[in-house]
Amino acid sequence: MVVDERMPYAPYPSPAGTAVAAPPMPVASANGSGPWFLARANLGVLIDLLREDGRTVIGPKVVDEAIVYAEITSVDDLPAGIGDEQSPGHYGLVPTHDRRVFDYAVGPLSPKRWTFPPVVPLNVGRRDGRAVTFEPASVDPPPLAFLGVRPCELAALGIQDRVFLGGPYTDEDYRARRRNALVIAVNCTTAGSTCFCTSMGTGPEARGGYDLVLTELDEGFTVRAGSPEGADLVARLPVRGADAGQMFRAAEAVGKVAATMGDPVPTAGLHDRLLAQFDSPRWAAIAERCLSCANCTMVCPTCFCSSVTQRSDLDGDVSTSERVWDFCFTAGFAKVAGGNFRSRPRDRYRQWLTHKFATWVDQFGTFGCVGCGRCVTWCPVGIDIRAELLQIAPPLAARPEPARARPVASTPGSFATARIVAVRPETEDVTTLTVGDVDPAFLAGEFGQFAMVAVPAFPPLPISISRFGRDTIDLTIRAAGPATAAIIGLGPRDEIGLRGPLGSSWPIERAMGHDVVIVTGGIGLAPLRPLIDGILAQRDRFDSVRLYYGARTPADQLYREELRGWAARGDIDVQLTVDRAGTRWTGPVGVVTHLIDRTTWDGDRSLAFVCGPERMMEATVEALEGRGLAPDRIFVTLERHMECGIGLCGHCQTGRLFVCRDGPVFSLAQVGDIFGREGI
Amino acid sequence: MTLSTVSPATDDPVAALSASWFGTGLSPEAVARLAGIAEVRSIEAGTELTHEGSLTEAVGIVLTGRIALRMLVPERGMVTILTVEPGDVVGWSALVPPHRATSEAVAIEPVTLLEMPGERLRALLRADHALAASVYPRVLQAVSRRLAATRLQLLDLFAREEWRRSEVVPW
Amino acid sequence: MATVAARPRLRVGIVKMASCDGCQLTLLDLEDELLPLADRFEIVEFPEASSIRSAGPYDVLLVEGSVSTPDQAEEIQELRRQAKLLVTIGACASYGGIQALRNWSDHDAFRAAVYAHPEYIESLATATPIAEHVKVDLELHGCPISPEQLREVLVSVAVGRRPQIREEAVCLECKRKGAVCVMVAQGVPCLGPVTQSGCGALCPTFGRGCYGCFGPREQANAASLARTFALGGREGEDVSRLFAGFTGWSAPFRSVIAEYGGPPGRTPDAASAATGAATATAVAPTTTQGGR
Amino acid sequence: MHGDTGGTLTIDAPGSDGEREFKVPYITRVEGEGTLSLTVRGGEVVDARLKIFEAPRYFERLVVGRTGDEVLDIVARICGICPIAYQMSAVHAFEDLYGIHIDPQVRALRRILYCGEWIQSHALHVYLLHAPDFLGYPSALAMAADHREIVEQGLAIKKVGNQLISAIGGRPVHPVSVRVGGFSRAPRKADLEGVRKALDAAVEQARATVRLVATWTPPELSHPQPLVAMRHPGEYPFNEGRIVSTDGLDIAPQAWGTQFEELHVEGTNALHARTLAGEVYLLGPTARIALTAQALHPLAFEALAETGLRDAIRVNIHRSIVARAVELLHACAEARDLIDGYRPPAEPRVAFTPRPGIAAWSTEAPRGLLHHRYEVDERGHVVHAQIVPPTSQNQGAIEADLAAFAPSVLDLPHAEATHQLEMLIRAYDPCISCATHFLDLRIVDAGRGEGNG
Repeated sequence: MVVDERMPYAPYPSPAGTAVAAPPMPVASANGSGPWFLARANLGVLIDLLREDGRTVIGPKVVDEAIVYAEITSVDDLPAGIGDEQSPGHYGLVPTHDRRVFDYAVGPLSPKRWTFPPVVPLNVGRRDGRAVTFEPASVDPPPLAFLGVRPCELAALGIQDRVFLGGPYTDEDYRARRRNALVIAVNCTTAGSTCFCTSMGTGPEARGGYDLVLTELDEGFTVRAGSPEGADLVARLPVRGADAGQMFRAAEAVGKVAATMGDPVPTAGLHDRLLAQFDSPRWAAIAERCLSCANCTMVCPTCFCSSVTQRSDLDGDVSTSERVWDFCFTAGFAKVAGGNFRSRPRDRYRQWLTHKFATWVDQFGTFGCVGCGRCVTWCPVGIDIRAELLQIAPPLAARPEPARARPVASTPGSFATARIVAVRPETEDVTTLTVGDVDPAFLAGEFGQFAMVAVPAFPPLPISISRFGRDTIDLTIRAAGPATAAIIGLGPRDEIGLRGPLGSSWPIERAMGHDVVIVTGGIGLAPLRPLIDGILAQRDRFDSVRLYYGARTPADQLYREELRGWAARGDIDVQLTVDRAGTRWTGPVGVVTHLIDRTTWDGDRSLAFVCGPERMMEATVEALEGRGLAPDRIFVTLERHMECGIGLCGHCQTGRLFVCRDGPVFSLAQVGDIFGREGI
Repeated sequence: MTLSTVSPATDDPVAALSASWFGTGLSPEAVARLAGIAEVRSIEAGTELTHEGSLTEAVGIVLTGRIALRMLVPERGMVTILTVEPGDVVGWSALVPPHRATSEAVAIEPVTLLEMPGERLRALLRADHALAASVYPRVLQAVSRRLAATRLQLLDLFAREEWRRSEVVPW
Repeated sequence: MATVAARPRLRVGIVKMASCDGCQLTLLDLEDELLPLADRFEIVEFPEASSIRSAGPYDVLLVEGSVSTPDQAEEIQELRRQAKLLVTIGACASYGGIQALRNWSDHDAFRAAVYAHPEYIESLATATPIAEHVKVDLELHGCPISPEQLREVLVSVAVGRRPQIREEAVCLECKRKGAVCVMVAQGVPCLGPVTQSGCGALCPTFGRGCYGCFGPREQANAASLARTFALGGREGEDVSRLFAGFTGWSAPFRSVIAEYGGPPGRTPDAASAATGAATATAVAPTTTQGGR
Repeated sequence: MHGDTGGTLTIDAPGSDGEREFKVPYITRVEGEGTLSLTVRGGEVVDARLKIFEAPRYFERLVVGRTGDEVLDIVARICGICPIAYQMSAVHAFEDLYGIHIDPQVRALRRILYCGEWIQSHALHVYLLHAPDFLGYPSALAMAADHREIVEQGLAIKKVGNQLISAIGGRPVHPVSVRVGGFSRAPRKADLEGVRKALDAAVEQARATVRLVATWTPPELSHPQPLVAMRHPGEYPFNEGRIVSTDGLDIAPQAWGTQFEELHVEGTNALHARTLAGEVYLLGPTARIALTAQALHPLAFEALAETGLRDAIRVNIHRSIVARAVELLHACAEARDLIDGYRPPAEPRVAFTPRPGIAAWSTEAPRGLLHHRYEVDERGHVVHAQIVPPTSQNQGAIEADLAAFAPSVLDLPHAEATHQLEMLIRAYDPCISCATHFLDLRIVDAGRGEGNG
């Protein structure tokens, strides 16, 4: 479930020899890929070289009071000492008081204009008596060289590559134009107030998809090659190896920019959060302001929609077809003979936003947004999608999302040490450890994920994370053998090794605006506790919430104080049962299903999260399906022998799934007939 | 500690029966006939309804409250093995020879019970096959559900449960 | 498909109500295709270009101008009866045109302000779109209309298909052309986002804001755009004047104009009406025309 | 009235002293809707009326409360054929009041723009509206059947005019770039390249046009009238110069109101312009050729000389087609020269602050002198306006010519006579849409038997 819908590090490989999205070349081959240094005075040489090669150079130029992509014939065309100021609905040029030429954020145009032009001829249809012929338009785009392409724009090219070339059918016009374009990127050493590439994981540093990438310094540019073509070009440039100081200052400048942007659009769970809000009243509120003028889609470097138009001669015997930019905001776009599927602006805006940040993921595996901020700046009424996303589908308030960090320790063998800060016995044989000094990746972990926990001489164990604190995590462990005993036996200030966070998580965002049913038994409550924390932290985002918890005996219930506290809130229906009890227990006795059987709530609007022994889950699933919950709305966990935790050791393979990597949380639909089947 | 919702107690057997899980789906005639021999009883917490092994005099349907079914386990004393929750049947053994209680039933909360004397109920069902045909399946359903649940309990899942644990015990 | 020869020439009429003739002229401005068109269409009524007069019937009747005299109100009814296909051409015919500004004012005061002898003036209190009087089969927007769209209509009629006229904002043409948004980059108020395309985003590409001569596009959110103008620090009348142009009488623009205090110079308006009337009725000869 | 056909003969009721009335209930091939009614008694014209039923549009009132720039957009809509003329008179009026000095290149652009309008307007009239009268066709489209090459030549020249306007103003009808202080955007040299090439051909075609129309024999008429036009030392009049006349008048372009006025004329319901001396006068190509031919482009001057018709033009309005053709050539040739010398201005538009006062100016529209006068308040808003188009000023001259011309056609078959009378009116290229807003509309029903009672 932990899909990172942000741009992958390497965009979809382009078909062209050029601009293939390779990750930065390893330092080992630095001689082949740089970094080199190009003196400012020699930038013109680069432009001249490209033109000598017969390429039209498309680069930044001031036109009509904005820095746009246009043909560059000499270095003098570049916007030396000119920057821009951007805010929602506003754009303006400002002097930068230096000689830098790339000291601006993106302008209204992007390379899309050349790789996916606004108007492209498709064919000429002819009719002669009864005979008809259609002659496809020939594509022979001129060789181009894009200069000054930003990391977010590289990502956008990657996305359009995926759209136009990544499927069973491809767009040959796009292929031809893309193949003919050399891409010279520039890392961002400045950012506009509307930029948010850090959130979308596309910048401010180029990660691939370029032939050359420059980073601008006062005295010149550091240069790296990302393709053989790029390397050839460098070989003809008056460059020398970049010195350590230059490399440091380049890295520092880019790092500073990243810091200024922060993380305005937390993307964790955004896909699900947004899809849960189809009925949000917010859409109508936005439509009050939205002009449905389509400017956002036209300045967007990834939007790829179009329509086909005909122009025929006076007899209708010869007609030429063209493909023109068209977008989900225009009237004709969703029109059929019967009417318009999206007649209201609110429908059109919802279509756009949910496509960009949710359904695009389902279609193409990444967000349709690269965080360039154009749609914010160029919206005539200044609608800011960053703000709208926070309004419509806010992230979990429980823990503000820290910038996503890859775990330090993920591969078997590499463990990050953490220190136990508290030990709390839950039952006779269950103990909760509170662990500090953990890898920040853990603090950013998701509800339901687990950690591989190790102490020397014992095999590492997968332990679910039972709470995410501000700077600690809880691990609830049941003594079941020497290793668990060894861990439980530790005390405060003792250290342990941690790997993770690993595995999938409960899709809490999908539950927003719905009823929630949590059914669990025994220590299965541990991996669900963070989910309950998260729900209670913003209770109003969910409708009714029910917790059914079964334990062996009253004494085996975990977190007893918290259970009482939750029940006392009154806004969550807590039902407890035990398998057996002494005479002092006046609560229900029996299995959990026993509690569900005679209830009267309706499962249509519910999502269920189930964790416990597989047999218990089977019985529960039956009861839930009896309540009308569909398999894709029931989430269960699978328990298997897990060692590596990353789907490489094979232990936990179950059917087509690796439980540790694809799970342990699955929707019932996902596990299908594997669930409850013997011997798999 | 449970916040379970229950249909409000009523003294009218017909209404009470129709509102219960057991009564829903029975024809009005059936309900009427059963109600004819039924009465709503209020029971204090702590009251013992049956002793293990004793004759079961009545079949009851719990309207509100909770009844514990208990057995005496040597060295462990009385153990609650199941609770009968609102809507469910207590005393089904009154319908099945030898009509002896399989466990002790104790009200652990104030309980309202819709009670039908075993003798008269049995006579009624013998005389009216149509009624019998609609009543017995319900009784069976209640019993089988209880049986299935009991099996799960027998598995003692949580005791053997190895949640998120795949520990290889080193020799 | 049959060739032209086989196809009967369609009878086309071009008539005008209150207008400047610019839209009819657009037909003559199809220089390269005017004669080929004439081969395919029998132009049976085109007073601006021909002495031939006809009473119809017409296969296609192009109507320019808005209804602003009692005669025109009668005439349009008869013309509708004569026309198989009635196509209005231009902002006057579709929205009343610039002369519809009088619809906000007290007609008598307005007339008195302009004419020395208002009692002589035979005109309706309002200048209104053709569609307010008869069923219109198609409206070609624009002040003036786009030659391309006029051509498309004639071709589609000849070929027998539905005309392909895009329903979209001017912004789409503007961005397709690669123009920089004058509103965002220069703070120039522009009606492009709420205006129907067809002009080729003329004004923005010529460095000024769109003044809406093609009229509101479908779903035009004029209220929101007006709010944005107001936030930009304009006073009520300076917002309404932006919408009170050649298509100001269209519903979406009309409501904004009303919300921001009506069009500039409307009557009753102490300042201007008084001055106008004063000069109109003054004695000196130069002022007898002055008032007009 | 769209159903009416040609002229009709009506014999008056017995007992009246046998008078004939010629009516052209709907004058065609002119801008807008007008009607001619001419009453002849005993071989003498007793009443000649050009009447207009074009609907009123209240333009002088529509501009009240508007800024200079808004006025430019609004007054253009008075006429779809000469919108630039209206923009030019208005823009110079405001710039004169605000003390704006425009860039020389902006001045050049405005002349090019005006050339464009003259070219398309003159080509339209010469080839599509007027030529059929000489060649005997109801319309240019009908004429094309026998003289396709002539019509195509006319369309070709007209197209160049439209291209010029489009290159500078965006579109041929109601262009958008003219602003108080200059232009909203000045074309780059490259934007004018296409039309510059086309002008070479256009100049030749315009030359041919002069030769062609010179060969067409017009109806006989010799009726000189007082002429009024603008004159500028060293250049043919467009936007600047002084108002001069054959009677020796010489005044500033702001001063029209001091020497001319529009009056109610006894016995008619139309307002006519007159000199303060009460004279009718004639504007347009005829007047310009007569008063400032020496300022013509050498090519045009030479072509005019070749025709040897300079004096004939002066006395026979039917010859105005030659004058128009000569100006067509002038506009093509001058536009070509101006484009060759054009350099984009540093700033297409100069900033200004409005000031209250009277903004008045005159320029030469294709049909003649066009005068604008605006009262402006301190906010730069118009409080009162006066617009005097050429056709309104020609009104008197047209009727005078009708009176002079009618006797020569009385003996012709009625329909032919009526046609010749309509021809005469067309020779003025009257723009009734322009004229409308000043003409009294009481006679809107004139076409329907008015004069019978």
